[in-house]
Amino acid sequence: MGELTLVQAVNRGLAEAMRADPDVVLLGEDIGVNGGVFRATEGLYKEFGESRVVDTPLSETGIVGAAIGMALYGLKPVAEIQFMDFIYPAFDQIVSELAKFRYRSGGQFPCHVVIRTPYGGGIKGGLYHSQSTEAYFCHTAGLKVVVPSTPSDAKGLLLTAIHDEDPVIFLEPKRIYRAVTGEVPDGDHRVPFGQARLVREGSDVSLFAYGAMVPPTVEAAETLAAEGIHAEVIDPRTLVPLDESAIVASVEKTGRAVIVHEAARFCGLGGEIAALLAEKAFYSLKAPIARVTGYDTPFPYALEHVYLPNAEKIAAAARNAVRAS
Amino acid sequence: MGELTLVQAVNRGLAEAMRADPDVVLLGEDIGVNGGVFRATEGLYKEFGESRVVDTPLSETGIVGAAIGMALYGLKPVAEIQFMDFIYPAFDQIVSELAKFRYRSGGQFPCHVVIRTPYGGGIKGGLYHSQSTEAYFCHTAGLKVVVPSTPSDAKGLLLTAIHDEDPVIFLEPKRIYRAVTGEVPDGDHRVPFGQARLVREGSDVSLFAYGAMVPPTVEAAETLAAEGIHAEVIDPRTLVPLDESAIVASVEKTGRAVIVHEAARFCGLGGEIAALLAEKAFYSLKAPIARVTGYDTPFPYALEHVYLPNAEKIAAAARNAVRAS
Amino acid sequence: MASAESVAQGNSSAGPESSGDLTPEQILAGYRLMVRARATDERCLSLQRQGRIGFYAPLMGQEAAQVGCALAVRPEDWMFPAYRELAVALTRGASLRSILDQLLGNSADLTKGRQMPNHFGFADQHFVTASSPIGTQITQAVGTAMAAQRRKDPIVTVAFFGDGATSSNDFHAGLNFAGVFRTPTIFFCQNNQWAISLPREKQTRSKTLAEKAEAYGFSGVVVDGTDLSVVYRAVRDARARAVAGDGPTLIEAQVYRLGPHSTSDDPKRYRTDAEVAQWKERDPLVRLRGELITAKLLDEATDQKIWDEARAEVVAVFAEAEKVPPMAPDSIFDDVFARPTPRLEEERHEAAGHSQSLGGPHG
Amino acid sequence: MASAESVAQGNSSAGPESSGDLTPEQILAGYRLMVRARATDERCLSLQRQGRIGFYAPLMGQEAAQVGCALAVRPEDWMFPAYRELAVALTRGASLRSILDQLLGNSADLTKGRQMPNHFGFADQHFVTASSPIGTQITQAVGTAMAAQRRKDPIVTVAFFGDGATSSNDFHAGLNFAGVFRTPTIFFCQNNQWAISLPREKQTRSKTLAEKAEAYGFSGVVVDGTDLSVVYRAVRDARARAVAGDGPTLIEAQVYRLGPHSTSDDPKRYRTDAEVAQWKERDPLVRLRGELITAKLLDEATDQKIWDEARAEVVAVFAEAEKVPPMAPDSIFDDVFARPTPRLEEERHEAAGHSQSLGGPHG
Ligand SMILES: Cc1ncc(C[n+]2csc(CCOP(=O)(O)OP(=O)(O)O)c2C)c(N)n1
Ligand SMILES: Cc1ncc(C[n+]2csc(CCOP(=O)(O)OP(=O)(O)O)c2C)c(N)n1
Ligand SMILES: [Mg+2]
Ligand SMILES: [Mg+2]
Repeated sequence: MGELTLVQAVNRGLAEAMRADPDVVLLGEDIGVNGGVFRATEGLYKEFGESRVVDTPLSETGIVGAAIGMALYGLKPVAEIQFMDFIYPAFDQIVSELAKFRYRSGGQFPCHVVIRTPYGGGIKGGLYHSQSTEAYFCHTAGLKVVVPSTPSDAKGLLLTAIHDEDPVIFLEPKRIYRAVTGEVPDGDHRVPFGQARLVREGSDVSLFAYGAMVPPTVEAAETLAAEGIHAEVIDPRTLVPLDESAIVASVEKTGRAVIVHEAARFCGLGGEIAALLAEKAFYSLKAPIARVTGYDTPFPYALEHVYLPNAEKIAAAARNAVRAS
Repeated sequence: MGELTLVQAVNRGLAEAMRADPDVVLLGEDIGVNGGVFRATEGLYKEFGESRVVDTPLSETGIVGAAIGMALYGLKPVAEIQFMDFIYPAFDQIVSELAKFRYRSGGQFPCHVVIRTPYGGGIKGGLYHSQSTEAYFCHTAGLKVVVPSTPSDAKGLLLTAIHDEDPVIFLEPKRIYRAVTGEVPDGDHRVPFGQARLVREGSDVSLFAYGAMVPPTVEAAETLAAEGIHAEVIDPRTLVPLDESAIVASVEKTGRAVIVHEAARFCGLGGEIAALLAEKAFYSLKAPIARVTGYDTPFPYALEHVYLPNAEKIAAAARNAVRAS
Repeated sequence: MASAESVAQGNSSAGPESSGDLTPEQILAGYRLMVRARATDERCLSLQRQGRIGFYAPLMGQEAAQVGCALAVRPEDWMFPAYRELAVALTRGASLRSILDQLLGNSADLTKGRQMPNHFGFADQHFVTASSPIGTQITQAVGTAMAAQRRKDPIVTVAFFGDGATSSNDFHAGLNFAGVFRTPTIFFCQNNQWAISLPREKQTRSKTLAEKAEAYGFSGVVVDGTDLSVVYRAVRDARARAVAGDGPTLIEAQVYRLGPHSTSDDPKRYRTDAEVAQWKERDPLVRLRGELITAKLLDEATDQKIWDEARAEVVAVFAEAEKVPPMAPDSIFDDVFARPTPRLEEERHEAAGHSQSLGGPHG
Repeated sequence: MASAESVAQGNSSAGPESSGDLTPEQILAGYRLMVRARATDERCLSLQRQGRIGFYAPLMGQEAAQVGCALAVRPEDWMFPAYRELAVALTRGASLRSILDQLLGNSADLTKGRQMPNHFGFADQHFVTASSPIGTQITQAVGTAMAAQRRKDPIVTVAFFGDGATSSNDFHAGLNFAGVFRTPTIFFCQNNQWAISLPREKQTRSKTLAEKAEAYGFSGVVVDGTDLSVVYRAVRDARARAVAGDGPTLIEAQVYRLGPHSTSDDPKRYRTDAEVAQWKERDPLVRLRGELITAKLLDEATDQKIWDEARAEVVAVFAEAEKVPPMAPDSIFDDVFARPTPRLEEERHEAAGHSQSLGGPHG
């Protein structure tokens, strides 16, 4: 055990996976000599050399296409996309190829690639260094989508991803890369996919949040507690597969739901969770389902604090839900 | 007026827009000499020549990038992507550039491009000639997303798209390109964005469907009517902007909602509509909200009839909703 | 840009076996494969017209290029086809039955009825299941080559694609990665002069497609793709260089798509009969047949027998394949992931409730 | 691949004005622009360290290339910058104030505080607002050139990009379209030897970047990007060819990124001081200053004055810009569309309810 930041936990997870299995190889832009623009791959080039920590030309198409080819041959490639905002040149490879390889080949060619990429706002990154477009990937059948919110989960989910048999989009909340530290188990610590984390128990309202939205959601829950409102906070951790039963069970208990994400609201994951509840927890619902999300605008720069959900907005939505019934 | 198929109505709309405005230019693969693989641009190369009906090299990146450049200069480009399944090489240009140009330039560089593309299943096209991934575009702030379901709407919405000032993703339900015919007004017939079409009035349950899902939904409504269940059928026509008030108003009346689309369920537009209702029509809802959609698998070939929504599935969901309360 | 021969001469590292030419027996075997492919094409076009298969994209005109290439590589090499590589599959040893099962999407189809016809794949043959998006296999072939490099396996990967695909993103990324990492990859471009309705000269303004390799720091060669032996030699030499660590090669095999782009296409809309007639004179089967007869490796009667057998085989095998039942309806939920998620199991259950809609197409 | 000079000689269609060289006055004006850019760079790096701007990407080392290029085009031509083209903007006549407003994202910023520093744009100067994704401006520049062709406007478009961007999808698509449609486009590649930490030789294995143009059927030229006049001539000639209908040109201006990639980057992690020192000797400002002094167009005192004035200007203009209030909070809902949708109006209303969170960053 030891206290690590989230990005250090990612680094630790990569290093341990590489030590344990020579088939694990990394590829991406500036991940080798430079150690990654966020230092997630710091030290790995030195330890594992350029045949396992591959600095590629500036082409996300090439990175993901090559990673797929490696995976078909039996390696376990972990590709880094420098910012989630720059994943789109690889979008065709991801949605047309990676997501569908096992399916279209009738299981003959499974294709296990992990794509790591930092996502999200709050770092003054403007339109192109802040986006949260997890919904694109969640909507694409054949991809698993993972978002840790603690150092321990970062390592544990990453190791599960690397040992999985399916393609995994691994989204790292860069805003809290260094802002949170926590105990991280040594060794082969794995956090299973499809199991939500109960961050805080409560009986009055369920707050669902993941990634960098967990800290402000917890902050909101604390504010609410001081007012006598007991909010439950649930972090799904894996968006696909989603722990639907934990989500439904929580709302069966509380009767109220607030869903939080940074991504734009329209067709975001919040819509899916709300739909799920409106179908499966319908008779337990006591109040309209609220979403506290990024707005349906591109991500702004100077005014990102206006755009982003925060504890105040989350608490207000929760209060409304409680007052509504 | 005259009876046209849906694809003929598209062709008519393009021809009339081009006659009226020399700034309207078309570009895409096989749209010129060949008249488009679905014949949507039939005859236009002959009438307008190769400077206005541009056969491009095989690059969707190039098609949309070039269309953006044309639009910046003041032309009104209408790009064709041969199948929606092949739009992904252009995804970066669409979501990073086209959707954000006006915003990121503070309004200095509006970028009005129309991207037409046939979408959807039911034509034995398998994984790569059948997909409905409108949710990717709906989730992208800055894009308008349009799906006609009748010949008249096809022409009317296309003309509105070409005269709009914003980027428009214009999705053509290829399954009913020729399967439906209908009266299409001559001349500058425009159907406004953001106004749903009331396909059929009813008081017991609201069925929401667009594009090629409208015919089976109407069929379901007819079956239900024979059983004494009066289903209202609403076709939003434009997914962005979505006519939220028409959707909410219908469910305020009926108390029950079934949402139909071909796209995969998870994070599809159905989730957004359900979320909208769970927030804004909450107190009117009498039954869980149902979604009848494609499943969360890639699109199959031989068994596409298992995958696709049909009248039977839609009617069953509506019956359930009515019985539930 | 070097010619195939000049590149071949410059290559000192090719081992003895790889410098050998095709033996007469091999050429005759190649001819038989070409005939089987052509017989399959002819039959499938007619089956599609009869509505017995849903779609077909013929390769006629490209047989020598495909067979020549496939004969020059080894079983352990990996093939990354586009959707027209039927003769490559046959040459690799894929069974005609398996190919026809795929065209039907029946329950014997290795791809489980998931894809349109022509998109077959055979793991045993290292023949990767095709997809429709143009060019995507190119970067993948490079990635597999990088993996083989890492494992020190002396194999090559071959990416198959057309003239149109040279405009794709993956062509650019794939050749660039291959150049930078000197991967053992053969980029085998069948320039059949058309990308649906777009002629080669409107696809790109470079004089040849092969010269595009120079932009990535390696060589390209143009070969006559209607000549089995010429193609064989070019691929053989490219393979030898690749396994010797001398990097990738782009081979432009000049051929002609004698048929329509696919059964959905009407080439009369965009090209002249005269052009087609001109290229028909260079039909690779006619050419090779002539050479074999001249060289007394083949006589008219044997040739007739080869054709009759090939045609009979397709008819017989298709009749068998047609008897195979369809996939089970709920099989659409398999292979999305290694193991289905709870949601997929729920959807499987949901679908099972709609027995009527499972009955048949457009139910 | 032709050298700049040889291509220039081969060009018969350039009009008289475009064949003229820079006059001494123009060179001196160019030098002043280069000094202004450098002074801005120096100041902005320090402002970023002081936390007064959030980010900065310097151009130092690339001034001659940018000013030389921008002097050779006309006001009606369209510029498609990446994110380092500050000297192009200044040369086009963008005001320093407007540039600094953008770095601050204040309410005078033409891009309305929407983007990170360096991503400015000036419609009046036909200087398209930059975006971060590498290469995307390249196909757009080609599209604008196609539009100008259609309107028969005798203008050119210039796409600016780096060595790293030659690996992008848009480079491939853009140059291919330009070749096929013979668009009046200048592809101006500032090869500054690094793409963040990736050195030029690991970006691609071609000998030069310029030769990549051949793959698209047109010419590329390599020029010394530290020499204002050489760059000027190459662009002038490329422009003349383009407007004469002779198609596009790829120009590789060889320069060096003397500073870090951006204020987030530490180049010591990946390159040696010795390498930087070597290129510092070819600092374009030092070089031009020496030439001007030798030619007696400049003396030490005047030079000092130019520098002092430039530095004072940046300080003064930044002080003004810093006083400008921030954008109104609800401005984030503008310009998503030409007119806001009902949903956006609703969200605007919703946001207004959270007065506290509107108070300031990380509220
Ligand atoms: C990305 C993408 N865009 C468009 C298509 C539609 N399409 C299918 S085949 C084809 C032409 C391919 O030409 P070429 O690469 O020369 O191969 P050929 O068909 O001639 O063998 C096109 C445009 C596609 N499959 N993928
Ligand atoms: C598509 C994409 N991938 C990655 C990045 C991150 N990134 C920003 S600048 C850069 C290097 C660009 O190098 P080059 O084109 O040589 O331009 P330079 O910075 O040297 O001027 C990278 C990788 C990006 N902006 N866009
Ligand atoms: Mg072709
Ligand atoms: Mg560079």
